[in-house]
Amino acid sequence: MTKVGPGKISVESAVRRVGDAGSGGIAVFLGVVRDNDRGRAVTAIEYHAYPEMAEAVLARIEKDLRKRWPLGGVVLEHRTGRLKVGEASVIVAVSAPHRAEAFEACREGIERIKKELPVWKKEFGRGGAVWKEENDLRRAKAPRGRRRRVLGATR
Amino acid sequence: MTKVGPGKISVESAVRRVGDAGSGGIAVFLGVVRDNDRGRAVTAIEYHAYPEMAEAVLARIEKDLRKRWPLGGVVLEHRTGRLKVGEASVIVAVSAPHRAEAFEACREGIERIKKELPVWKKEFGRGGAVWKEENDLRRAKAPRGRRRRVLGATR
Amino acid sequence: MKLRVLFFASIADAAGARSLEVAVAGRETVADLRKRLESERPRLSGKLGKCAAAVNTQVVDGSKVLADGDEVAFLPPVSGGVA
Amino acid sequence: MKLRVLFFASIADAAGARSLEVAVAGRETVADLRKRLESERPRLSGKLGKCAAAVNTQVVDGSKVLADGDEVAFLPPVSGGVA
Repeated sequence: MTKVGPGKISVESAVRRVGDAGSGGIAVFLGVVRDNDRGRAVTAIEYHAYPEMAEAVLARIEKDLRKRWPLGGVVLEHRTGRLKVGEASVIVAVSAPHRAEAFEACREGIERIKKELPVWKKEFGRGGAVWKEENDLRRAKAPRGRRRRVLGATR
Repeated sequence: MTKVGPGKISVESAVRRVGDAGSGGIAVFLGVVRDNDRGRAVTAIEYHAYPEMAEAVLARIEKDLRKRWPLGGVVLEHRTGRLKVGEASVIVAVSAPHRAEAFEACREGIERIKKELPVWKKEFGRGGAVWKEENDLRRAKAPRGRRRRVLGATR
Repeated sequence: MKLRVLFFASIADAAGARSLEVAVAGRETVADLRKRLESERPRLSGKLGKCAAAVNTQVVDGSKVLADGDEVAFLPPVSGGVA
Repeated sequence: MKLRVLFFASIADAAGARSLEVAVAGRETVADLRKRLESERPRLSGKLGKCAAAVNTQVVDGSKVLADGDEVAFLPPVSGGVA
């Protein structure tokens, strides 16, 4: 289950939705707005998305995680709009039969979101607002193409 | 914050309690009762603890995690009593400035609980109830002793 | 033929717009469009080269040939998720 | 001198009790107590050797000498947490 939008993130709801009778472990990661960015005071962050593409990217990440690990449920959500310190901007929740699988899939989920999701943040702090632009999407795409060629030219 | 007892585990409450203005990431692991154990149907699990010792062990684990990672908040809880399929038996929640630290500390927390916490489970399923006895506490103790000697004889 | 062009974050600020309708006369690639937009809008000059481009939500490279009705997004480096 | 002895899980079932008050005449180690309890309670025979022992919630080895008022717990392999 994936979502990109202004609604508040609920960890309770995410955990309920990934729950699955065959799963013994649930791993959750929440990204929350910090009061500083490498020492610079931060009072709020505004997240802007390209929503249609972001939904497609989250759906692809969910599909890839499910291919690699035997997951019960998957929740990937990114919030948009202006968030205060302490509010959650992103959640990755997965359930799996055993804890190792749950941890690995959860970690991979957040790493891929960070590299691939078309979402941008504007940090508000002393001295005004700055756009943080960090991960070039052209780099995120390259490894997948390369891997595919190695595995076989037919697909 | 640590707890061993019959109260229901609330992930919402755990996340709120580990929240910290300087932390950008919260990692949570929940252990939940599965409907099977290596293929054998399970309908419920009863968790029995040695409560005074379990509290002391959780407090020591929290202390060790805080020594190793720059954590904001830590919640370690294990539930006791009879749980149905889908109910959470254990939660580890930590907040940290960055995601890598949060994931590593959370993983270490659940591994140590599994090896060191004086809690026993009785599985109910087809063919009655069986105690699952898995990790010898004498093995859990040895590596700490050895490590201490290597680091210096004064402590 | 017509395209819809989308800008985000600092690029939307520089362009003064989040989206544009753009008419294309002949065969045009993403790289051609990038060049044309930069020359038409001096404040974008040098900036679109730092952006990935997506056509209809798929990241593409500069050689991609555009078709009528395409949605072309210029995507500066992303910063979603977490610290 | 007196000890409080605790049993858990399958060991409590075998002992038929979760706790006992035990009187000790002279110097006794954890290993001595283990042996004595096994010989007094045939259903525990061979079982306490599979248990770790804790004195006042600290895991100890068999050579630990017991003191008046100690709480001695016999702990079968644990199984908390998760699958």
